[in-house]
Amino acid sequence: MPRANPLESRARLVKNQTLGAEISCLTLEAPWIAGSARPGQFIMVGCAPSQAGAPEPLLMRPLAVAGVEGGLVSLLMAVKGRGTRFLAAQEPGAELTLRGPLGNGFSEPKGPGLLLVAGGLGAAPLLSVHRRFRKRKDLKIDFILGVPGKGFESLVDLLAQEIPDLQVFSDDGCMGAQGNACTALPAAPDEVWACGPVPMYRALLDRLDPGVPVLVSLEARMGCGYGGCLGCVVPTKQGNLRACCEGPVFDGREILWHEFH
Amino acid sequence: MPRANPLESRARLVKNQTLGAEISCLTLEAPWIAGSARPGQFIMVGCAPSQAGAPEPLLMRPLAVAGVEGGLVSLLMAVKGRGTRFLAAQEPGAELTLRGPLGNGFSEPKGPGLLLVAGGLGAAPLLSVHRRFRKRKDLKIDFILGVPGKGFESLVDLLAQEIPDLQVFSDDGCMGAQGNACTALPAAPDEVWACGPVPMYRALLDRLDPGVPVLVSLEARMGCGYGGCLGCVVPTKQGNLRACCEGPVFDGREILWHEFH
Amino acid sequence: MNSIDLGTDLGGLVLDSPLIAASGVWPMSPALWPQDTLPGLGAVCSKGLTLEPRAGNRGIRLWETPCGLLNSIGLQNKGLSHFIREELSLLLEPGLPLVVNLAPESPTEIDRMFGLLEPRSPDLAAVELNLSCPNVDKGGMAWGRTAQGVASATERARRAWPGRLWIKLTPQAEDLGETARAAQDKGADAVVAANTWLGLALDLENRRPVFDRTVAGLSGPAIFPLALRLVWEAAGAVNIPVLASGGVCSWEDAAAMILAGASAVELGTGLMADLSLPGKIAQGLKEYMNRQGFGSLKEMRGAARPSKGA
Amino acid sequence: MNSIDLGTDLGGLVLDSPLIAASGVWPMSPALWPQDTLPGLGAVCSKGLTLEPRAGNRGIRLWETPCGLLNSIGLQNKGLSHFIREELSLLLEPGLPLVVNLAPESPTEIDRMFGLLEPRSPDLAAVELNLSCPNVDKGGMAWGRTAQGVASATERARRAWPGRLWIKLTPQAEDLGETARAAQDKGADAVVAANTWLGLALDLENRRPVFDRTVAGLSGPAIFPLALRLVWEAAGAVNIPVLASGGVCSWEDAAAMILAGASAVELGTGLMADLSLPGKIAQGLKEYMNRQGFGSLKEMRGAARPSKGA
Ligand SMILES: Cc1cc2nc3c(=O)[nH]c(=O)nc-3n(C[C@H](O)[C@H](O)[C@H](O)COP(=O)(O)OP(=O)(O)OC[C@H]3O[C@@H](n4cnc5c(N)ncnc54)[C@H](O)[C@@H]3O)c2cc1C
Ligand SMILES: Cc1cc2nc3c(=O)[nH]c(=O)nc-3n(C[C@H](O)[C@H](O)[C@H](O)COP(=O)(O)OP(=O)(O)OC[C@H]3O[C@@H](n4cnc5c(N)ncnc54)[C@H](O)[C@@H]3O)c2cc1C
Ligand SMILES: Cc1cc2nc3c(=O)[nH]c(=O)nc-3n(C[C@H](O)[C@H](O)[C@H](O)COP(=O)(O)O)c2cc1C
Ligand SMILES: Cc1cc2nc3c(=O)[nH]c(=O)nc-3n(C[C@H](O)[C@H](O)[C@H](O)COP(=O)(O)O)c2cc1C
Ligand code: FES
Ligand code: FES
Repeated sequence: MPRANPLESRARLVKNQTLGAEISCLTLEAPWIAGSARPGQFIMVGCAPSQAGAPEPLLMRPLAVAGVEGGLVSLLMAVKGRGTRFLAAQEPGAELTLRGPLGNGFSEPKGPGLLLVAGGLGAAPLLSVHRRFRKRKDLKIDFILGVPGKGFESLVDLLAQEIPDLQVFSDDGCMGAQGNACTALPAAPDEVWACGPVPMYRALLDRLDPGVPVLVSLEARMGCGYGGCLGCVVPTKQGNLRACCEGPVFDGREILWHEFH
Repeated sequence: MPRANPLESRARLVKNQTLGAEISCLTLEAPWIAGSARPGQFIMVGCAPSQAGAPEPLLMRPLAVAGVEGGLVSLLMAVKGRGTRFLAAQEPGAELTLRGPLGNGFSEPKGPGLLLVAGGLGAAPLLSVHRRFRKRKDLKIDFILGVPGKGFESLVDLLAQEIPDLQVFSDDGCMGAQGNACTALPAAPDEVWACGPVPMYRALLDRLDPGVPVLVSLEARMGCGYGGCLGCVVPTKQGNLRACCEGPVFDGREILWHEFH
Repeated sequence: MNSIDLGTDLGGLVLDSPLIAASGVWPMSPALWPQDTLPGLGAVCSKGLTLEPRAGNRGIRLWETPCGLLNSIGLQNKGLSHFIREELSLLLEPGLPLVVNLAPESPTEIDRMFGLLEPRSPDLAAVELNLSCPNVDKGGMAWGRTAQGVASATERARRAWPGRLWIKLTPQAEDLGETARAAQDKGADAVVAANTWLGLALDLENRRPVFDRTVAGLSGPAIFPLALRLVWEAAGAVNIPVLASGGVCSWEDAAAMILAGASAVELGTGLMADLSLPGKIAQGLKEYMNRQGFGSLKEMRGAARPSKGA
Repeated sequence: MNSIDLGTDLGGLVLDSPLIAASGVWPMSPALWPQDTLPGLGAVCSKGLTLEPRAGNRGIRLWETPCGLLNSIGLQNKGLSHFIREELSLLLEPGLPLVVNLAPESPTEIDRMFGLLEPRSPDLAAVELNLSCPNVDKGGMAWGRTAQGVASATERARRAWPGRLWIKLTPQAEDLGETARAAQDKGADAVVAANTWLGLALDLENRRPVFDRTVAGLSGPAIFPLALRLVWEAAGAVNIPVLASGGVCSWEDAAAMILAGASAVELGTGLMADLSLPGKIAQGLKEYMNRQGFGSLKEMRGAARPSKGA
């Protein structure tokens, strides 16, 4: 009755591509994840050097699956603190511990339209949505990406290559139009899936018609990733729910935003 | 009045040569150490990955200076636990933190004869003695090296290349003669400098005439390396003395061996 | 060597392995159990349960520290009745011995909670009475700090509960040996040494404590040497089995706990960092016991203590 | 920004920097002082001194743990008279304020030691009375565990000593706030929170404790969240200055200690791992203060406490 497959295993880093100073695209050989991950699911990545001894940093880092191809899994990662700095410094051939796939992920789009709204690295899970569903004839996907500005050029390029009609906004206008991901929302999208910072979600929910379904992918500090520690909970109308099990994708209108740290 | 030079600095690893599975020869660019280190002195080497965060492992590892050449310092290191494993895995170009030179080191040999007795990696400081004094015309240096056997071939080769009359003993007889460093001690050497495991020191002191001066280089767990923590003391007839300041080189007859752990 | 038996006898309760998933780190639904973790595990503990449902604490609940983890979960759970009705049978299905961790908030809650659980007592390996949670206002650590507090809570639980009763102690006790003895004197079947250590983290940018309740509980490898000392003290103070909890993340850590006198070893934060930890520890322990000539855990237990060792 | 002043006022004693080399990690002869460490340091503490010379403990004295260090030095020192005669003047020469750490073994030794030191009182920044060494049989931690013990030792010291008197507390106190208050009530000028945490290590191959005295004191980053909590408690309990000691190894750690209420920060194990730590912390603190708009350490001190903060 326990989960059928092993959750955790070592995986070889196949490629580590630098997208500007503070963003990396990691490609890992992890067939057990690639074979089953749904868009919006994530994995935990170990960031402690493998020399025996105490793991430091102790906790694995949650990162969204940005794409799968054959047995390969790709991640789009901002370099923030010591865990992501460690990962960004790894060279191809290095072995990392991966746990996953984790979380609920997005469901099937209802169609006929799907609007994806990404803020910064929130592009990662939405890219995997786009990659999965772009070929569906009965679905029209729009993708809006908002970025702060300088430093995000390569990320924007990477997405623009795959997504011809990508709409880009930047705070300073240096890429795409000036503004943010919510500057030019369509009047009445059929459905919105979003990933980005909390202020983006609030703006989104403010501006959209209350009837439009909005799914958001939330970031919370995680301990285990598999539903054991209750460290990752998000305040919702249904109570405190685990971002690693009941999430990270939630109905945006169910979140108690004023309680969300 | 404090020590004149900085003790600690980052140094670039220039070469990391594998001598069998469990021994490495590290060459580091550390002019401030190379310029002043005496044979028998040692350095402390940081073994924590440099990603910001808590240092783990916490303590630096003491390693004898095995040689200096220009601004380069070389170390001969057995891979034991997590610190030395980390060091052995570093690639040229890596930066390591070095502290030193530390300890008293050997004094000037009195001559005319000097017998060096090394057990295993105890060869490291004695190699630097040999390198320093081999050209002195008034000094006849003999070098006995005892090794356990398999795995030490490359170390023996490295020493034999530099020291034509090196006398090698191995426990199983697979290199040199069968026996250990004390198997064939000369009758009455003028002076003996030794570095190796404690049982070797005890055998040495047992077998040598009580009139022969014997200096030994001792290994003790170290915290600071600069005389602050008193973690490294060795029981001697003069009381507990710091291996990092009053040692690591001691008069072998002054050590209270039965109290030495 | 794989023939070495890791079975451990906890005062009549025999587990196949001394390794137990600690309270608060293991999903309450077997559908979520990572199968990586099962080989090597001898039992699992439930999340700390209260009489009434609890939403747990607000704000940040986890904070990483050097080799450690601060947590302030605050006993989020759906309440004991819901547990008995909806979760207990499911948790028993996989067949792993189940320990239920109870965190009453008052003396009368002790009576009521054990009363509710009593009919299921034959199904449970033990109840672990949590007198040590640092993250709640009522109950928890307040009891565990003094021998008197532990004595009164244990006595009350003992009267209400026919099954095995373990007392989970707190490192914040004035004297751990005393609290362990108090538990033993009042009829506990085992003590668990111990829960998390009270710590603090500050948010430098916002100049305030990271956690809503200011303090939080420290776990993980950082506390291992401290927890080992507590196990040493507890095992010196009582004759009932001592279970170790604190920072174990390698077979060496587990071996040290057993040599210090532990009959079983709980794995908490270590599991978060490595799902295959139980299997690795079991393997490492067997190899170690083989090298050292220990025929059983019983022989190994306490072997580093002066009374028993060389 | 480098104009930001890191000066701190410890009840009338003004130090250029709040960073102090903690007792027991700094050479007793300035000839051995690593100059890397001096920039940023506001004062240095002597090794713990006893009335009679002490050889210190036998056997292994240091043991590395996850992000931590266990030590059992056992107050090796040449005795207070030798210190006064041979070492004190040398230690004063470089001009850094000097704190003398005293570890009496009995009440009468308190009188005698402060008596011996009294003539030199004008030369010393303070005496740090060590009621917290875990590595000796007499004195040390035994006093520090209870408020009563701290009160009686402090009272006796206060009578004998005209200079500044700091009391170094132990984490093994039943209640740190109480011991801090006891020190304040009996006239201490400051408290130091705190010394090392009691831990244990076992030698698996030889099945015995690593340390001759079984237990040892844990220091280093592992204990930082615990030490920060103690500083928080102490600063909430007393009005006299609180000095922080425990696990500081970055400017962030030092900043957290000050935000929690510390007036100065001692660096122990952190120095062993990084000689340039004081300089790095000083720089990091200045940049932080600048970003946050703190004009002085005094403004910053305690700013994360509810009474003072936003
Ligand atoms: C479900 C999920 C998916 C994510 N997907 C991506 C992604 O695809 N690309 C990407 O760049 N980032 C993603 N993040 C954010 C990413 O996990 C953090 O940036 C990362 O953990 C920071 O670790 P660090 O060691 O660099 O920072 P540190 O500040 O050193 O981390 C300290 C601790 O805080 C946690 N933490 C810090 N920031 C965050 C955060 N924003 N969210 C969650 N935990 C945090 C860390 O995991 C760690 O436990 C995701 C987060 C979640 C929860
Ligand atoms: C003055 C001196 C010079 C030395 N020179 C050399 C040398 O040239 N080549 C060489 O191979 N080895 C040398 N050693 C021994 C070397 O320091 C240890 O092998 C090394 O510290 C082991 O570290 P680890 O992390 O691999 O092992 P771990 O077991 O993980 O180390 C844990 C802790 O114990 C300490 N430790 C473990 N073994 C020893 C030991 N034998 N001596 C001192 N501390 C120890 C470590 O420094 C560390 O603090 C020297 C030791 C000293 C004191
Ligand atoms: C996230 C988390 C939640 C916990 N919840 C509980 C709990 O509900 N009841 C309890 O008795 N202990 C709880 N604990 C304490 C653990 O069971 C364990 O005793 C402690 O963490 C020390 O062990 P470790 O270092 O192996 O984690 C929790 C610990 C963590 C980290
Ligand atoms: C090797 C060593 C020796 C110590 N000696 C003393 C001492 O003599 N007197 C004392 O009061 N504290 C002593 N301490 C405690 C430190 O001063 C400090 O309070 C403690 O280590 C915690 O701080 P840290 O984590 O910064 O090291 C010693 C600590 C270490 C590691
Ligand atoms: S991260 Fe542990 S329950 Fe979600
Ligand atoms: S290692 Fe600190 S005094 Fe020698």
